[in-house]
Amino acid sequence: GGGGPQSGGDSKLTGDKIVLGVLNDQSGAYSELSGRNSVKAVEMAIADFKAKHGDDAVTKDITVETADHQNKPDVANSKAQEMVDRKGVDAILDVPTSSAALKVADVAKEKKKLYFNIGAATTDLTGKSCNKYTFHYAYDTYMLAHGTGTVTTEQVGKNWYILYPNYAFGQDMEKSFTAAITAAGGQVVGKDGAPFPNTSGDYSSFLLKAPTLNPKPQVLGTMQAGAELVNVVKQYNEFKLRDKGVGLAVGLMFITDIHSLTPAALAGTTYTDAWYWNFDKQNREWADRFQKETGTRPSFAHAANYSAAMQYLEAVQAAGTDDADAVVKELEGKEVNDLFLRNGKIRAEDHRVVHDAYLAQVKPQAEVTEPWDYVKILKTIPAAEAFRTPSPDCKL
Amino acid sequence: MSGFLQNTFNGLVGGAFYALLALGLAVIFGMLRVVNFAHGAFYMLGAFGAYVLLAEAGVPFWAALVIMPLALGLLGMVLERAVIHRLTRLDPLYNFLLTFGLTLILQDLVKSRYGVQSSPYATPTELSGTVDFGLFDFPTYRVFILGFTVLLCVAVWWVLGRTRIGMVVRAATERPELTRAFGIDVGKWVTPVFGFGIALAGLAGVLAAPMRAVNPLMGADLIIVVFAVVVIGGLGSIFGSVAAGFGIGLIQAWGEAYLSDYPLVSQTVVFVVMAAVLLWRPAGLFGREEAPA
Amino acid sequence: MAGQPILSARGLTRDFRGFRAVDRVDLDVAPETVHALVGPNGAGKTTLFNLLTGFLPPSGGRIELAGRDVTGLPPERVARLGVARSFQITSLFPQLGAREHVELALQASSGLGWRFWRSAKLMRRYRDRADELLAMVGLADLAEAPAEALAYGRKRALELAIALALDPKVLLLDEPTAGMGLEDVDRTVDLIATVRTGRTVVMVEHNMSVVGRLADTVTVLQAGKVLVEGPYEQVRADERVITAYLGAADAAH
Amino acid sequence: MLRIENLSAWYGEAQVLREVSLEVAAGEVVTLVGRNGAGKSTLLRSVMGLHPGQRGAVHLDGRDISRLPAYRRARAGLGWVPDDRGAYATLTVTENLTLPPRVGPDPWPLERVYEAFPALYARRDSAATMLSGGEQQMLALARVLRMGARLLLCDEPTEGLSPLLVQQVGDLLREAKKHGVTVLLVEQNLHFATGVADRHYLLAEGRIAEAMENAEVRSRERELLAYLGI
Amino acid sequence: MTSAVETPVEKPAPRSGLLTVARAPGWVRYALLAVGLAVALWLPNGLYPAVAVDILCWALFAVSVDLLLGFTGLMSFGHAAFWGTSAYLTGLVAIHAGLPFPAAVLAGALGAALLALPIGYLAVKRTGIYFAMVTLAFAQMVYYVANEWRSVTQGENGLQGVPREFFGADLTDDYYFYYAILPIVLLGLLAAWRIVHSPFGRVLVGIRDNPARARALGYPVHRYKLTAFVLSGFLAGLGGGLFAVGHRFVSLDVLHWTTSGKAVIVVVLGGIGTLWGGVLGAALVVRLEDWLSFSGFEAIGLVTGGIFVLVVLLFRRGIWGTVAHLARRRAAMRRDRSG
Ligand SMILES: Nc1ncnc2c1ncn2[C@@H]1O[C@H](COP(=O)(O)OP(=O)(O)OP(=O)(O)O)[C@@H](O)[C@H]1O
Ligand SMILES: Nc1ncnc2c1ncn2[C@@H]1O[C@H](COP(=O)(O)OP(=O)(O)OP(=O)(O)O)[C@@H](O)[C@H]1O
Ligand SMILES: [Mg+2]
Ligand SMILES: [Mg+2]
Repeated sequence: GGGGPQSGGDSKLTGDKIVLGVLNDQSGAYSELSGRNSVKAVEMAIADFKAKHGDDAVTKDITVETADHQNKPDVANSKAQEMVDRKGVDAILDVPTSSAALKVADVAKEKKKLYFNIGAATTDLTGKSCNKYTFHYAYDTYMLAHGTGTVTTEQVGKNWYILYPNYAFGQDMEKSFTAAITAAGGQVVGKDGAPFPNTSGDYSSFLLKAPTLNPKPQVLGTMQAGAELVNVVKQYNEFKLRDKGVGLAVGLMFITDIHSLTPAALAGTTYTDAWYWNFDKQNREWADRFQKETGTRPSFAHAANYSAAMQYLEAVQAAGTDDADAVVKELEGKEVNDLFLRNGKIRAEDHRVVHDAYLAQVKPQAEVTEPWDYVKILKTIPAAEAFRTPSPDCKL
Repeated sequence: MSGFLQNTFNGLVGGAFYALLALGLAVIFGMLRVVNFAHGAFYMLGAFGAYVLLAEAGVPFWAALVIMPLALGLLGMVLERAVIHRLTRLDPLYNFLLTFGLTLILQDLVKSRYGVQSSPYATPTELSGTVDFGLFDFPTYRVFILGFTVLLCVAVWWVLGRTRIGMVVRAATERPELTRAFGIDVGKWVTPVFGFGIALAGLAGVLAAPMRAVNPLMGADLIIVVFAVVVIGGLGSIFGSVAAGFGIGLIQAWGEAYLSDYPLVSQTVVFVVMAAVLLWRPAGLFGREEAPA
Repeated sequence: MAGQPILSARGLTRDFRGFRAVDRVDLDVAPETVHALVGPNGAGKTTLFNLLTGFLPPSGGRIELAGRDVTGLPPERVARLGVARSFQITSLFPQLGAREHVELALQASSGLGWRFWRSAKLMRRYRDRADELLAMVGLADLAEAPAEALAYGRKRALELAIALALDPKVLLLDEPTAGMGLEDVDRTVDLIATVRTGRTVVMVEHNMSVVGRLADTVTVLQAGKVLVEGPYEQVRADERVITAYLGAADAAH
Repeated sequence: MLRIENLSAWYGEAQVLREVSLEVAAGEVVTLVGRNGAGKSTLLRSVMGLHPGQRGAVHLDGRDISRLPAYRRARAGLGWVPDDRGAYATLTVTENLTLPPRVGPDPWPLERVYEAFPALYARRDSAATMLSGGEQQMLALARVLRMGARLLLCDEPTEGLSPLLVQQVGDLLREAKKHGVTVLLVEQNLHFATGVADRHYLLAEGRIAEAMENAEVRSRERELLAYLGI
Repeated sequence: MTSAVETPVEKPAPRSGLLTVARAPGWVRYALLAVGLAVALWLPNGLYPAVAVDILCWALFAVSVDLLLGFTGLMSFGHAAFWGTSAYLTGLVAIHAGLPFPAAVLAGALGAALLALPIGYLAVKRTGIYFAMVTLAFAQMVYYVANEWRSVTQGENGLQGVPREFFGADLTDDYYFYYAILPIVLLGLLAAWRIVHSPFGRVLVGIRDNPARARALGYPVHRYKLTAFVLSGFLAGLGGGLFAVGHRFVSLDVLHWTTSGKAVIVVVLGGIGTLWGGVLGAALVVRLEDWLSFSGFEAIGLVTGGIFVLVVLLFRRGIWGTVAHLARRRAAMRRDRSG
């Protein structure tokens, strides 16, 4: 046959079942912070949903499909299409890496299937590339920059030197940070775009330059991510910049990064987090369950996947159908409080899901009392402030 | 001025890694006519091994600096015996392909065991300070890397170029059958040389561990730059590879420091230099005329 | 030695990292003659060949082919100007058959080699001529054999066939009879005697009886320089040639 | 000293040597003549242990060496002058000479080698493949003399040499013989062969067709030349 | 200096010999052709159409690599440069000029061929393993340029929304798109076949086996190699352009060195110097990757790397090469018995 989904007849649900598709990186740079454990998180959500609604549930048959997109947009593209066409997926979840995320947004729009992006940071998902079926769930560059930039300027130092990887994400972060810093009364005394990808892994020329700037920066803001972040931090310590009076703020950091660098290497560093497992009792309890399932502590991406799956199922339940347009209508404007979304709201204008965010600081090694409990939360940034206002670029 | 000197110093340190990797590549190539694509993967294994030793057995940096090259050298020897060896009579391209496949395998093995996250590795405390050079100060660890690498390169160059061992090994690899007919047990030599080249890559990896992110992909893109370096220096030439390694390190560091508005420059400068060398001296700056391949 | 030389060198020099292999050689090859180059091993004969055929660029001096300056031209250009050569150390296409070698050589001058949009069947037009040439050098029954399976002497013969296929004005042969059995030597000498009509042949040869039977002019090189030049009988008797090259006791060989 | 029994050799499916048996006594110079492709080089390679597809026995000093790897055979005193001269591109002339270990009681010192071959001395620091064809031939011969091999397997050592040098090679071989070196020589040049050898074997189509004393060859030279040229 | 490189100094005989041009009897060839065509026509009915489209594109890519590797003796480890450049060009032309997709693909392929000119000019100065490294390095340079030239390529976000314009026809369904590109792909394969079996192809084989000899015959070796390189670049570009339209999108991955490596795996698996082996290899590798990514098996590199190692160690002729070899052996045996 010529492809295309088969219709399930008169049932309200196509094929009388719901299929959730987790499409993410299961072998590359983001596999630990999300990866296959996000599939576990989604399975937990299904179990909880069934436990909660019992026989009232829309259908008994709720399953999860998953695929590895290897952080490659072309793979993401074909996997997303295959998920919809061949596996009957009703909603796609996660999709880290901005390029892949944007590509899948196209697929969602074309195939009219829901798409909850969790892993990607680009604000384009709620800007010029937004569409009716795409929801941006967990975080974005604005949230990261705004929180860290504002609070660090107020509390640590006004003069910044910004080092960013010279590509869309990095440039985006640099602009957002600069805006946040200036708005908070600070100034950026220097900024440099480092090559991306940086094959040599060397940042020494930038790090050597930082303390010699005039006026001398009090904060080095690094926008590097993943392995590049690790390189910057290692070399930051090697050149003893903290001793020279230059503190460190990080644009994008995951708990897994702290784990690999060790808290000792990062003590005192500030960054913005979307969710923290040891923040309160509710988080902690869920984190304990999660650890039983997976053997590790959850990152915010795991919690967000759980939450997104749950919200989708609730919406289908409420709409009584898995018809995408009906579910979208159900979701738009909804206000939520759950494990992940605190004071959450699914904005109808641009499908940005807003919620409280947190300014976190890495504890000194001495204060780390249990594995993975690496940070203290300095401040909760209220949902209304944490995210940008809907962009005029977005026309759903 | 002090800024310039600092950047120069940094370039040499960065170049030291290129030089060590290029040296291993050149040694293996010179002796076996094998271009070892997996060299970057062994560099990664060196760094990773150091991390695993530290994290799981508490073995410190200094011990790792000895253990890892030895262990990897041994692994290299096993590999040579088990697979590389079978291809010696064939076009060297087959070994290039084989080691390419090996690279994918090694990377994925490490990845599936330890994940892709970077692993922590601290600078050894003895070297964690800075050295005061009057005009500027510089991390002790970097000074150590530079001194250590230069010494090592000189030693290797001397052994291969000036001693009987070097001579036998060169002969054995150029025409193994003939050399056997002259009473030399060729098999005895090839394997250790391969192991030695791999050990050099492992050594570079251990040296990199405290400075750079330790993860399964750390050698993947690096190796391509190193290929360009050896093309520039002349693959057959030990001296050329090392010199080109330091040279490219310097050019990159200067480019990064003074042309930081043009990141493309520092990324591609090595390839531009390579193109120029190909135009001007196809055999590489220090290369002999190409052995007919 | 009438007329203008077809191939001439003036002050031709070649250095290898400070070692001078060919040293200001002046050479004039008269058209339609057989010109032999002899000299002790290492005198620079092969190097001179490489210079004349463009395989090595000279360090100094000038080469003219029929009055035209060809100094520094790449080998394929020199070849297409009508200079064919054989190699001292056999150089063939190991996996191609003997006939395919000759066909490839016959095709070289036609420009057919660029037709990537035409069928290779076009090359069949050369088959008859190729078989003829193979028969001439005694390889008729080995036309299909891949070159790598030929014994050394056969390879030398194939070299010759290829060179002839180019139908050159000037044929440069580097030790055409080396490694051949006696009968093959005779056959080769006869062959060269046949093909020389209308051609110029320059050859390097250690076998003095071959030189004696074929050469009109003999140039003796020593240490990169021209030692003596003249007709065979005269050169043979030259005191300097005997000490430097022939040796006092050399008999009929 | 060398005894070959029923040696057969193949290239793939093609049989090149057919049950060859021959003997070389200590101190003798024996030539192997035959037309192109008769299998002469293959025979020498088989004796050296370099030819994979072979069957039969090779005895050196009464000891069966047919199972030894090539390098052990060399150590037992075999010296090979290959037909392609076997010069190393990555080694200088001096290194080419000093590479092989000494394997016999009377290895030539380097000085003596250079005295005998001044042309090599002049090029001592060049890569060996940069030498002219003839110089490479000298190098190959000089190399086995320096090893002090007791039995030389020379594959057309005069090919491409100038007449003067051919005489010198003849002198060298005679000189070597005087010192008790045994030689198995492959030659096309009958004239040269009779000048140095004691006995001759004629190899035709992979078989020993005839064995002759030197005097016999001289007297039958014309006939043999014709035979070789068939 | 260039000419000195090929001075006929002591040259060891080539040590392996990649295969020579294979010849099968006529009826076998026609039968194979018929089967091949039938499979090509049926493919999207048996496979997910998007996967089938990928197979077609990769088949062209593999054949272009084999044209160099198998028939000119040059292993390009940087062919992603042409595949990818064409993908970007095709995408840009399709987006900005709104041309029908075959025209955009043609433009992309021509662009790739143009890029092959300078890269080839430099690369053919070296042979063997050096050639592989040089092409690899240049391809990496192209990758960096595309990466930095964000205003045009959209950097790592990729070029989104490449249209499948074809005179208003609706080709959004991959099933129909497959049949739309099939003729183009077949034309490309036919071109490769013609090149290999042309007088030009014969010269290439000669050059592959002994460049110095070829020069002495009067063949300008560098120019022949360069021509082959450019032709190969064009074919790779054809595949890359179709790939871009097929995915309606271009990402930096099309230029990454792993893409070049994958192309070589495909060829080696199919059989070096067999041409059609590349098509077979493409089908297998693309299908396998598709299957793996849904299988939950995380270490894809382990599988592709493993294939590489196994093929190189045990199976050097590749699939097509092995089959052809066995067939030839049997034919020879039968001839022996009857003769
Ligand atoms: N590598 C090979 N593959 C197949 N056949 C070969 C090979 N080498 C040699 N032969 C064949 O083996 C036979 C003997 O070859 P060999 O080299 O021993 O002869 P030869 O007597 O030394 O001849 P020549 O005087 O030309 O050196 C020849 O017919 C040749 O064609
Ligand atoms: N590529 C090279 N590099 C360095 N030296 C070289 C090179 N080619 C030749 N020579 C040297 O130049 C000299 C002349 O060599 P050539 O090959 O021309 O000698 P020839 O006269 O042909 O000798 P033969 O009769 O032995 O073949 C030799 O001493 C040789 O070592
Ligand atoms: Mg010569
Ligand atoms: Mg022989």
